[in-house]
Amino acid sequence: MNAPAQPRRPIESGVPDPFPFMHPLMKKNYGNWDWHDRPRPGVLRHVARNGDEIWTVKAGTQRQMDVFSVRKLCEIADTFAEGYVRFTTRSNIEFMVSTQDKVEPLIDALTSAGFPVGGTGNSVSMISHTQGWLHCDIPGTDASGVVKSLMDMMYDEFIKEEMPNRVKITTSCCQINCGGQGDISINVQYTKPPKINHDLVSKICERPAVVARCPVAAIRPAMVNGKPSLEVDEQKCVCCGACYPPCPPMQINGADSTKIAVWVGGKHSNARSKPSFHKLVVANLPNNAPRWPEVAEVVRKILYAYKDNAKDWERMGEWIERIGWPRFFELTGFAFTKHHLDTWTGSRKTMNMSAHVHF
Amino acid sequence: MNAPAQPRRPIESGVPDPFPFMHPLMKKNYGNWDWHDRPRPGVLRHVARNGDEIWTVKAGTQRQMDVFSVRKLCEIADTFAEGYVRFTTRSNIEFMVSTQDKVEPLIDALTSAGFPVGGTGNSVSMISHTQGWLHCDIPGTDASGVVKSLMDMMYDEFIKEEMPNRVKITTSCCQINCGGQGDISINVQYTKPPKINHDLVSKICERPAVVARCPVAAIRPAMVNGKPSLEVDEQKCVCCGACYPPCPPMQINGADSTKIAVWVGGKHSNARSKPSFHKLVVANLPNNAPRWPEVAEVVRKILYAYKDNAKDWERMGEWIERIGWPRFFELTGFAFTKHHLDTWTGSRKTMNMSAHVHF
Amino acid sequence: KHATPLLDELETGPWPSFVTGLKRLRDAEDRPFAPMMNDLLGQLEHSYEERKGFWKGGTVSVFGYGGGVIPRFSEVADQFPASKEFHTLRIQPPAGYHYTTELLRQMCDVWEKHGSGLIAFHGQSGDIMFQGCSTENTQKAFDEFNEMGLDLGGAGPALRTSMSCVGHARCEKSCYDEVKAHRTVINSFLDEMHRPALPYKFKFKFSGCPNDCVNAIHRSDFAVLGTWRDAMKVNQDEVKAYVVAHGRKYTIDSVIAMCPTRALSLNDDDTLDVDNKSCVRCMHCLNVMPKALHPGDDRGVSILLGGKRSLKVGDLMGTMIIPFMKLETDEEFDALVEFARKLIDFFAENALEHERIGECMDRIGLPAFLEAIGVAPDPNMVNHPRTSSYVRTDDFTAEAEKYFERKAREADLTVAGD
Amino acid sequence: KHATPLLDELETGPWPSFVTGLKRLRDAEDRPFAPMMNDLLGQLEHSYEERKGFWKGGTVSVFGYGGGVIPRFSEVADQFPASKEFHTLRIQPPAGYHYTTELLRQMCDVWEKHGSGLIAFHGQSGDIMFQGCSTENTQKAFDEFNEMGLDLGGAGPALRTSMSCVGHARCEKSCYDEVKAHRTVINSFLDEMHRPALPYKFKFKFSGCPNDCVNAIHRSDFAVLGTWRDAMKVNQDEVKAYVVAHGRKYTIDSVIAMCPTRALSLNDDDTLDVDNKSCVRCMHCLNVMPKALHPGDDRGVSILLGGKRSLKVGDLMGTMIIPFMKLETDEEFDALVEFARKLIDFFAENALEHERIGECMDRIGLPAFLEAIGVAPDPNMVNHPRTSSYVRTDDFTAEAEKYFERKAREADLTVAGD
Ligand code: SRM
Ligand code: SRM
Ligand code: SRM
Ligand code: SRM
Ligand code: SF4
Ligand code: SF4
Ligand code: SF4
Ligand code: SF4
Ligand code: SF4
Ligand code: SF4
Ligand code: SF4
Ligand code: SF4
Repeated sequence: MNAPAQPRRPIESGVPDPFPFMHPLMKKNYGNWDWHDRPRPGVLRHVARNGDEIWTVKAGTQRQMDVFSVRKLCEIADTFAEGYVRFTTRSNIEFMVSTQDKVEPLIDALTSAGFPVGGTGNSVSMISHTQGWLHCDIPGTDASGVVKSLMDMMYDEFIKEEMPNRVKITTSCCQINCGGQGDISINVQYTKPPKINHDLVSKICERPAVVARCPVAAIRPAMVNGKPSLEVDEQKCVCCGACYPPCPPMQINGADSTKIAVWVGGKHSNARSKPSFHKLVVANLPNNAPRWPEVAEVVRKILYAYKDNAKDWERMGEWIERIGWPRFFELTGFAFTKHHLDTWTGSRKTMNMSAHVHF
Repeated sequence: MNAPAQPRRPIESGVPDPFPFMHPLMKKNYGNWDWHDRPRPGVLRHVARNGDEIWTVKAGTQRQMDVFSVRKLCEIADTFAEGYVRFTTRSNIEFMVSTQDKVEPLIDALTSAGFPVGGTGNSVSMISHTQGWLHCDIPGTDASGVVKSLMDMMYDEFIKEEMPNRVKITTSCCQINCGGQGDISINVQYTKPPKINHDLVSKICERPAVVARCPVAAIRPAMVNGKPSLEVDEQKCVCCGACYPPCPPMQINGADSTKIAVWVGGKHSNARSKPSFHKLVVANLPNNAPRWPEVAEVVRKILYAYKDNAKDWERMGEWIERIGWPRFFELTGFAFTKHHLDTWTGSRKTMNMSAHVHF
Repeated sequence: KHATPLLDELETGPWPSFVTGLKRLRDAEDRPFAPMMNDLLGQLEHSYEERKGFWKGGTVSVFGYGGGVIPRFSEVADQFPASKEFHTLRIQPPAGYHYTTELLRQMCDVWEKHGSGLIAFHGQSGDIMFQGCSTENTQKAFDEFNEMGLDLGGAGPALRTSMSCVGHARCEKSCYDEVKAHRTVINSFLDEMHRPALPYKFKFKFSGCPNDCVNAIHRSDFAVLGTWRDAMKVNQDEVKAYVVAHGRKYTIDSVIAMCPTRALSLNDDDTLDVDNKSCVRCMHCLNVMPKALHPGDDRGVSILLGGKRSLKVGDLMGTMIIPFMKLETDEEFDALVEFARKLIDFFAENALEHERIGECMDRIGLPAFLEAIGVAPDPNMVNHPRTSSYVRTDDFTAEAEKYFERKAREADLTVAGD
Repeated sequence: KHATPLLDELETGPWPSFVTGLKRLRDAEDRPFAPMMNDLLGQLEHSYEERKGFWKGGTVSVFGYGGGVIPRFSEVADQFPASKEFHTLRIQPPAGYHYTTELLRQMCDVWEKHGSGLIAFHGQSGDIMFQGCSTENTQKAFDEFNEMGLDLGGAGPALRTSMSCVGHARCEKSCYDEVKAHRTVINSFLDEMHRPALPYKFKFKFSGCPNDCVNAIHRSDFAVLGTWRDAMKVNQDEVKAYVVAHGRKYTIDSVIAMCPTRALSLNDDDTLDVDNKSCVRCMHCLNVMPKALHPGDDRGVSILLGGKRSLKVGDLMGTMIIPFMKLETDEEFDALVEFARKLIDFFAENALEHERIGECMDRIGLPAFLEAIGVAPDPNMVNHPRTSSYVRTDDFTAEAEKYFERKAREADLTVAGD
């Protein structure tokens, strides 16, 4: 590698202006939309105050895309749409067209190219996605693989709108939880304290930094075999894995430790109920690559219990609030254990301090 | 005093059986009541499954009663009722009669003897009551005096049923809060750390016990003037007064420290919303014996804001939840300050972590 | 007689005045307590002037008991010598606060003879408080009350006097026999009441339904509230009558929309559609329509543990620990007593000094607490399962197995019991 | 080519397969990235076998910037040498994720030349992630992107890439110009993004209304959500049409009874009665009836601070700190930037290392935090005022005076502004 003769100074242009890339009707009616409806799954019609209409066709992608897929989508956009697309918060792609007659051919083109049309309204949208074994330096599992397996299982629920309300699912490949909260969340859950590789600690870890990361002060500096290392109080350790990123010798991953937990009832919107965190349903599921069938089965049970029992507009957590957690565990067939009782800061406020009971 | 020759052994009889003292109709229909209504304020009619009816007339008392008042009530019970009474959770007295025609004469007798008839349904009932200067060893104010002053002010609301729902008020003469939670609570609130009488500490206090009582670990053993005493970290002290009962030299009471705070929205019932704690409205009100006019004025404002604005069946706290705290402070004219922001354990969960706002 | 200009101001206004009462006692010059009440008024006036209390504690008890009397000695006895001792006897009332005039008069008689003539119906914990007794007379007063069938209540680090609502005696909402529960439980542990030896106080309270007319959830360590498991009873004609009387919009806004779990819907023909699986037994709709709606037939109690006021950790409400327990047969009442005994034993052995059971639960955490008292985790105990991933779950599968076994056992039992 | 039997199983099923995509790249033998993608697939298959990741971090950046590249070096480079370096360039997309096919194709061109051919639209923080670049090519790829008008996003202890919802561009619920807010704010602090020097990461997110389509409350330190202060707009004819179409019972159960604050009532003539003072702008009724109901005219934003994921203290959501701020004129946008600057400065000066602003708020307490950033306490910041009496309130009256003065000033301002 030759050092560049004259290093180029970056142009600190920041967030690009989107107007040059925005569909002309969106630009024209920017801030002046009036209402919308969903003529069919995967299709939105937005009507502006002046009567202008824009039709959106939404399709699923694999997020981590090869350039060939991207070019394929561009080709479809140029041939059947009007050359403008956007991606959504959940890595779905939207094609905007100005007349209804362009909708069906576009749908056909997408479908035959293998991109499912759907993800609108009360469907199951694409799963929020993290890095996993493909790129992260600390992952317990592979996000893309889990997502692919689950989306295959829920394919019909993506292309239909038959859920009581939107279903927003997330995955995370370690407990840091870059994927965030979801109606259903599929996250790595470590089940054992880290095993310490003492030989490496002294070489590569800044010990005070690691000690500071532990949420329960379970890590102490210690001399092991005459070398400065660390030790973990296994009684205290809550197996969160927070010590691992700053200190890879705190080996948190392993077949007996890296398990998967499924959570429900996280919600971001402020509609009706306030935003909420997801709650534990099942832990200790096997990290069973390449298709995680046990995880898929748990998700399926939850999803269809919701589909069959919730009322319109109830999000997952709101449905459970109404019918009660006892009934949720009954309907889904999962066990309620001592691990479902919160023990973290503020847990007193999660207790039922009332005579409100569900039978 | 002569030592008794033969000390008498107590009969450990425990809780007395109430059936010998229960109105015959209540005994007869024990567990078999069907419904009730309130023909007028202060009067309840309960109807049994077999059609039996019992009429209850309810009247206010001063709770701390002289035997003459008690005998007067007995006289009324014997003459106008049927010789049976009960007291309620809030020190009101109930007379039970078996026919409607006994109701009016009983009301007249009570009223002319100075016992207000009311306190039923959606009225303001008697204030829960503690000991104060009359009997407690640690009081900041006199509960009975505060209660008398407030009940005078709210007399009309006791004998009428014009509130949106029941109003349950409590007082407490120190922060220990024997009076408990209420729709409105009038409690002593200390505003300064205790002043330590060092001469006395060494004589009468078990220092480790006092240190252990402090919720914020603000008390340290210390040597003062060569004698073992205590010292308080005034930055930490939350002025709760918990050190005072075990150690009277920790003088928490004083004109500049013993103030009164008014709280709202405590609720015990499980009706609609879960039970709740009361919330701070105003602190630092003067402890202005004998009639506490400033306190009465605050209570009056709150009470009538509620009366004028709440919907039927909304308890104080539920009304405020609906209209929002901003509007509550607006309607009552009180200030919202940094002291209204909770700082105690679990306070994070009292924050508004949503976009739900009231304007 | 001491001048009482400040207290006199508390004789104005329509509400019955305790000051007037105190003066009546002071002025009853033929009675033994008059001088004591004169000085009591003097000391109270002094408190009103100085805005300070002047009592201190001490030790007074009756023979054979360690608690139940609240001793008060005056700090200003030199100025007010006749009330230098002014103790309170806490006496347990009949469960549900039922009295005949005869019983009340007998009490007055005793208290005129040995006490101050001042009685409070009732203290916040549920005692009749006979307030104002000299050390000398304490035993005499107690002996006479005790002979009448009355007993001292609790004080200090002990089981405390309990309360139960009027319930079965006059309330259509009552879901169990409160009197029987109150008496059976408390009378099983009188030793803990009379000879204080617990880490701190321990209170039971009994409410017949979730309206909780004795404030059990906030104010007791062990709250027993009535509830039911099956469907509520609906009289659709009475529902329709209610809608006719109050209007549709009003009915919807104040019944349907106020149900906390949207378990109610008004049908287009003005009948009520109740989703009993979603109902949380809050009582609201039953309260609004007492003629139309009633608790179901499969009644029992819920038990919540750990309520208390603010010392040390801040206020705590009781936490739902036993969502449902039948309470009809004698065996079922025995089971309640046994559960109470388990709790008291746990408390005696595990709580720190001056720690209430709610604080103890918080300190050790709900999972450990449940394990210690042998109760299986139940989703009704929490608002929702954990939101924090900070927990070691390597035994999750084993714990889940326990749950499935338990459920299978319960299903069997249900079948067997049918 | 490495055998990938496990990954092959991810090519079955109807959902687009990332494995098929990776193989397309591997098989594009005319392209420079084919060998790298062969070894990448090999390493990934190895991960699937071992159920472990094999990447480690390091340091890679572009000239002039300290962040924006996520370096990845293989731990199994001996087996898979061609993908031994596999860094990600985080590139900020146009606000609102709008693209022309032309722009997308240009990006592909660059990435085929210098990178792996693998692109993610988008990362959870909102970046376009160009994944898989050697150390050598990182600068080259960036230079070309940068010339196209694109810039790197954030990484490390720095301001991060932001997101805004589609909003004004295509949504009737949008209450402010998200593009302008997003660009104005982020582009004011690019130094904090490109040269990481904050205690830890700091994220902004922009949603046009409380539906929060970019998850701002949970996932950003500084969440900006649209809202309105006046009455919502109601088209009663459309309401009636809705009731006709869906039925009364359905409308009541799914609109009226679902309003969180009982602000809605259905009149007997099927028009809607909205109590705007009780409405909390949750959006539910507007969502259900998009033709009938719309936000009011007096629009602006709410700001919530402190959302983050679970490290150290557990998950935090943003807390409402600015209930309302107008955001229409340039001055108002400047005021938003100034407030953001105040927050970033506060964060830079007061947060501990690796402490997010939400954790810092919790550590010092809301009162102290507000004082530090010069914001007056407002009841909209809390679910309810304090329930704990453990607080020193001797300056309560002085604090109340401040409130009354402020209110008087605001009233004056309102009058003056009218
Ligand atoms: C395109 C997108 C915004 C963007 O800039 O990319 C978007 C667009 C719309 N959202 Fe959203 N939301 C989008 C992500 C979200 C998210 C975030 C997420 O998916 O991670 C949320 C919060 C989810 C949560 O609460 O956990 C979100 C919560 C909502 C809600 C509230 C639903 C609820 O009842 O809780 C509405 C209201 C509604 O459903 O009518 C809404 C409504 C809408 C509307 C109807 C707004 C409008 O009038 O145009 C749009 C229809 C989209 C559709 O496909 O049905 N959008 N929306 C995002 C599409 C993501 C996807 O492909 O699935
Ligand atoms: C007599 C008494 C029980 C006793 O054993 O002494 C009692 C008796 C009744 N209560 Fe109560 N409650 C009594 C204290 C309470 C308390 C505790 C207290 O006052 O400290 C509460 C809890 C208060 C709280 O939530 O903070 C209480 C919360 C209720 C409620 C729930 C109200 C609500 O909407 O939150 C109902 C239901 C209702 O109003 O229909 C209720 C209903 C009733 C009914 C209608 C029950 C019935 O069907 O007979 C009784 C009518 C009484 C009346 O005067 O209107 N009772 N009730 C108590 C009278 C106290 C008093 O004199 O004011
Ligand atoms: C007399 C009474 C107030 C009244 O006028 O009604 C009362 C009076 C005292 N209470 Fe109480 N409490 C009384 C009911 C309560 C209640 C209400 C209840 O039981 O429903 C509570 C709240 C519930 C609870 O148990 O937490 C209550 C919570 C306290 C506490 C705080 C306990 C805590 O854990 O937070 C203390 C302080 C202590 O125990 O150290 C306390 C302490 C006291 C002491 C013993 C003060 C002391 O430490 O020296 C007071 C004696 C006053 C006296 O001279 O008689 N008192 N106290 C009530 C008892 C009368 C009775 O036996 O019927
Ligand atoms: C790439 C991405 C996941 C994805 O595939 O989309 C990601 C990947 C990583 N995140 Fe993240 N986070 C990503 C969005 C998030 C989000 C979501 C968001 O921004 O909306 C969160 C939750 C919100 C938040 O900020 O808390 C998130 C919370 C974290 C945390 C926990 C921070 C906390 O305070 O709790 C860490 C750990 C840390 O910072 O030490 C983390 C750390 C990481 C690191 C840097 C792991 C590490 O410490 O070495 C990951 C690098 C993976 C890689 O190889 O590229 N990531 N991370 C997302 C960024 C892409 C982008 O720039 O667009
Ligand atoms: S969730 Fe964990 S493993 Fe996955 S991308 Fe984020 S930091 Fe990496
Ligand atoms: S895994 Fe978490 S709790 Fe355990 S030692 Fe590491 S940082 Fe501490
Ligand atoms: S509230 Fe305080 S002062 Fe009043 S009786 Fe109870 S312990 Fe005594
Ligand atoms: S008043 Fe309360 S906080 Fe202050 S020293 Fe005493 S016990 Fe501690
Ligand atoms: S608690 Fe229930 S059963 Fe007891 S009196 Fe109150 S309403 Fe009746
Ligand atoms: S009792 Fe309460 S929860 Fe049950 S249906 Fe009636 S209002 Fe709803
Ligand atoms: S957040 Fe609101 S304004 Fe933005 S896209 Fe979603 S619904 Fe529309
Ligand atoms: S926006 Fe939400 S809070 Fe406001 S009226 Fe509609 S449903 Fe109720």
